[in-house]
Amino acid sequence: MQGLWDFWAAYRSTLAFAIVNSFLALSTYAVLSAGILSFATVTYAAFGGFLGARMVLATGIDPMLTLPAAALAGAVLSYLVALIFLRLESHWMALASLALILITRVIVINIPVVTGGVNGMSVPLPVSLELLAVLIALAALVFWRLSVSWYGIAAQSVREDTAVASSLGIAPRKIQTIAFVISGAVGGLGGMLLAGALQFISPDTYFVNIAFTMIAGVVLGGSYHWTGVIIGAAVFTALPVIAQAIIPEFQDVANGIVLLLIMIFLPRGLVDPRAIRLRNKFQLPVAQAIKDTSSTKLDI
Amino acid sequence: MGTSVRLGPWVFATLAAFAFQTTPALAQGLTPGEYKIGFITENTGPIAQAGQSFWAGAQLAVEDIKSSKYIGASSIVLDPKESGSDAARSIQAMNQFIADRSVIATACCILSPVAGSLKPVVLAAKVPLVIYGATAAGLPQPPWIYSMTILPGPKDTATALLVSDAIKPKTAAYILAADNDAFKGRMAPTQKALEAKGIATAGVVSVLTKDTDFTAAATQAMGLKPDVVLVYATQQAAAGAISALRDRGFTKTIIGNDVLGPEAIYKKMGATVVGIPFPVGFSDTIGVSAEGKSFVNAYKAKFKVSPDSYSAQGYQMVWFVAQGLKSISGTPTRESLSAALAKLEKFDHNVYGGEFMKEGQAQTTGTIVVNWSADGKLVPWTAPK
Amino acid sequence: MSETGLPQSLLEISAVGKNFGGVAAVSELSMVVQTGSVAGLMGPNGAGKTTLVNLISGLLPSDSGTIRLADVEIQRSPSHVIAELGIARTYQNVRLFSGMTVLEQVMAGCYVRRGTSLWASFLGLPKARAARKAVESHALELLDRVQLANRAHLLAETLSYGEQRRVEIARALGTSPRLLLLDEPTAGMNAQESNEIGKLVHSLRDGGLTVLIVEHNVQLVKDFCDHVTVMNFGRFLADGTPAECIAHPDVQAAYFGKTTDAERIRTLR
Amino acid sequence: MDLFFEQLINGVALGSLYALFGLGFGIVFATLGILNAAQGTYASWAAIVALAAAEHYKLPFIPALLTGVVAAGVIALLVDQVAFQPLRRRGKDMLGALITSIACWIILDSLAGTATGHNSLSFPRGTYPSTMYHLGTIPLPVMQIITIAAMVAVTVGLHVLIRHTRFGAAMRAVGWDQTAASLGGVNPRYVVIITAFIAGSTSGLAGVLGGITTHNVSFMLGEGLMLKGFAAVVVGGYDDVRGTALAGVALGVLEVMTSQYLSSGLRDGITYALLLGFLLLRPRGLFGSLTYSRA
Repeated sequence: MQGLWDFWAAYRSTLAFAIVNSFLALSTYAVLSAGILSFATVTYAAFGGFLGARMVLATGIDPMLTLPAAALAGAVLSYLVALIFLRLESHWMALASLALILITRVIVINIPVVTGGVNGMSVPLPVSLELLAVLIALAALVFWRLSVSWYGIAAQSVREDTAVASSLGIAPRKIQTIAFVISGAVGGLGGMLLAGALQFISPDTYFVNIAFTMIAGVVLGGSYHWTGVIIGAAVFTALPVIAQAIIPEFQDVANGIVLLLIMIFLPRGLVDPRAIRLRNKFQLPVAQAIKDTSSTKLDI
Repeated sequence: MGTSVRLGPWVFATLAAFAFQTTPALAQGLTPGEYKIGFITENTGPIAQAGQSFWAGAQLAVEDIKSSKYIGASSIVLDPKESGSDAARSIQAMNQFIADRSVIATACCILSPVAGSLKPVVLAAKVPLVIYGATAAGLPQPPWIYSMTILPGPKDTATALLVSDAIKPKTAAYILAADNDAFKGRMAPTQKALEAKGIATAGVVSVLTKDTDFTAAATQAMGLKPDVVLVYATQQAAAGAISALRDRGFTKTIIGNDVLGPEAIYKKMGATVVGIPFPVGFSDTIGVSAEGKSFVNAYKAKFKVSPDSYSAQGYQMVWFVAQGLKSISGTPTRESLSAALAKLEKFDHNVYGGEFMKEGQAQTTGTIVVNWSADGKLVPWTAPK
Repeated sequence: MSETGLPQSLLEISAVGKNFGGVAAVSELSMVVQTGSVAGLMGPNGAGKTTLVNLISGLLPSDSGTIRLADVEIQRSPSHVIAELGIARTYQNVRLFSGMTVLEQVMAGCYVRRGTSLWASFLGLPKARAARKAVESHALELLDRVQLANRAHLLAETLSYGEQRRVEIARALGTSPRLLLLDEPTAGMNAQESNEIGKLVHSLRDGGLTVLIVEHNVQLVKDFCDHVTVMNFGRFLADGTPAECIAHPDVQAAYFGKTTDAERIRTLR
Repeated sequence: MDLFFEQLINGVALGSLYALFGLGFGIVFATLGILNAAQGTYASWAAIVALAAAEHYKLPFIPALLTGVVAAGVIALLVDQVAFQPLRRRGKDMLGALITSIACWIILDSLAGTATGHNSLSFPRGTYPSTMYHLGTIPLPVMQIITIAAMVAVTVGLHVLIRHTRFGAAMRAVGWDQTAASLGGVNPRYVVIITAFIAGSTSGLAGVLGGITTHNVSFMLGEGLMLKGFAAVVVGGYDDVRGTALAGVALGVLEVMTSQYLSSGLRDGITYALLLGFLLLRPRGLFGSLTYSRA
């Protein structure tokens, strides 16, 4: 038992960071599932993280309250971003969101009263593994509900073919705005949790490196189903730790190679609902198959 | 072999009694064994070059302690985990050390934000942490957190005053890494001290640690027409700024800081760094104590390159933990080691000469102002005629 | 106003124009579609038929002229508003949603008539669940009308070409439209399959739906259209009953070339 | 006033580096439709190889420079064939290529770190021309002249290649639609390979010149050029090389003037704000052409 307990204690923080990364990956997935590639999650995370930490430090309220506040802040910010960015074509949206991250870091450095500026700031929000587990379960429930509800069908339609979705009465701009708000809320919350896990945040915490980690996690896990996203984020967090155990000096190279291989051989990611359904097609019960072929006479 | 069976129980009783009788004699010393330090390395990433110096110094210290039998038959072993100067990976590494029962103490951090991240983790887990490189004030917190970093602040001010007494400049310009809190903190007292001596501040030119081109900053500094330029920036930015100044024909005095110490800087900058004065906590050639000399020779033998102040700090860090272990009787625990470390004032083994511990922060007396000579040696700085 | 109280003409297009760069895909075109009728739109390739359908459905903004659906101007409205007003369409080359089953395709069509708010559906309130069940059974009915009920749970993209066209029609019907635009529904189908599409269109018309078919299949137009309009080079050429239009000399020339050209070729030989 | 002109020249020289790098990045984006996160490592590796050529093999300046540039072209070729070609067979998907380019960025970056022993090396004194000319009282290092001249030459060369040669037409055809281009008799594989090589070597040239003038041969070199080159491409319009070049130089001058007359804290902020402004108000950039897409 002792060995097991040590192993668990040793890799608790890796699990904690895997859950935090899942929130950021889900935020990226929220807009990706409506057909938008955007790195803006980093900006919501920074906004949520710094705002939440400063609220606790300044007003001394119960840190638990900062979680909904960070989510709300992220949602409001993403709504504004949606108003400006949704006019853009797809790959311009990706480039604009990349520029947004670069600007976020400059802003964070230049408002030390809120963000502690260059020195960064400590975050008095204790983030226990139990809290993270509850929150990720909640997020999973939300994304499950979203995928099975009318929003899910509308979002998938907009993603697969925006013009056709619009000709069916699905307003793409409205659906994508909802997607942004969800992405903002989850991103803001993710940013706050990251701050809690790190206990100390600086301008470099929310920068391009986590943007690429999130996108890689989402695509690795499969950007067509929310479960894939969580698995992708977890795998991408664990990769450096595993690589470090095997070949410490070349662990970064190992990360890159694994990501490259997965992208080439599993382009639609680890969890691909379409492939699963394709497989189901060939397991039609024999009786059903016979019935199909016999009843093709057409009665008008 | 029948007889041994009958004797079995009786012989066993006497042996046990004899064994029991002797152990107390050994009790007052440290129980022999291998004591593991969890060492968070920064051998990759932006400041890997400094990270490698710290790591080399620490490895050498483990060998010296074993060969000199400083803690009897015991020895220290280092368990490295790479963090690449990234806070998230450092926290994961620290948690892995905390979970490992055989880790008695831990060591980390060159960047202050990373040290800030680890502080609450270490305090909650109650394991001693010795910081070997982060310079931000307020990090040490006995009995759990100590810092062996030689605080560069006071040395910078002393050097600036010493050099300005010699060359009597009227105005001074500063090149500052605006996105690095440590250097902003170090420049302020020096600027105040120089202004107190009537040396006006011609201006402060800000650069960023991630910059690659410093021609514009050098032109801006030279535009202020200063008599002396002081450079407060990380290693790469400082090297870039100084090269740019010399390339554009600035011949007056430039004052650097400890980042110019490592030999790799001379290899990289060559002639542009010759003659530039800067303070150094440890020098392998100048004012070296006996222990310092043996450290230098052992380091050169093992790593084929001469040590800098970073390797010396890594070296002293391990000796500090060893000295704490030496003062414990019986098997040390994290709690007993932290209590022992808290009581340490003077150092038995010291390569800087005159180092002492105050409230968990290592202090050194005296400042050695050196500069690189044309043939790549560190020589004491002398005022140009 | 016909006795059914519905306006005599459901769709009025007057002087509509659209050009891409210098090319006038549609210019000065006017036509009317009677309520409850099956109107045909014919013309050689490149006549601007699909562009006109794109203008009506709002996929493309028109440059000039007005389009009125039951006296409501729609030429400037976005396509999702036009769809809510009751115009549904299919596409020249089938555009189904990849990764979705046949039933999900039709459910996407029923989105605009889902009967609950997104919020209620997300929360899974009993009212929303009931409305969802109703829409699902309605969708299965639609699939039954196009004889695809037994394919409901298969990936739409794995179906045969003909079947996919019928899924697209079922999906369009999901929006419970007043006007259905069919863009070459029988392209690539054999006579027997085309005939079934024709019968389906007639059964929809009998249910009160107005249909505009863009079609090359002269046989289908003759058998199933009440009225036909012919376009050429983006302009109005002729209109009337199918028989009148097919016999019309200009239409013949547009499709088979002028007799004078025919003679000239003979002389060249 | 001398200070203004001095800084202007510094700005143009710095901007030439951004422009040169942006040209390579822009071609890949325009022709191959890929937002290549690994482009920065081509510059770092070009500098590393050039340094090795100059230091170990004692090659004079020009041959060492060319070695670095060719090396960057070859690396770009390898990355294209290993990371982008498999995806290209499955149809144009920017997201997939972006991720594999991130993977290559991680690999090449850490290898560059190991190659330079994680510290920032610089070209030894004698290996590059360092005479200092004077324009009136303004010091003008020869390296700045070389950088500006290289940028102008490459821009003109690329413009002529793309706009006025058969191969240029083939590149643009592949950029619009690969399958259509191959139907038109263009061998897309051949065009893709040559384009990747040209793009890699152009960014590589920026890397070598950057490595020399900033005394910083390390993996950090590529990252610095990458962000600014990306801004130059977007602001200048990605399908016109002249736009990228002018925007690159303008960004360099803007950056130098901001830190001289305003504050260097805002310097990067202004560059990225300009980038975001262009993306929102004029996504096709200053000189880019409007792209028609039929419904």
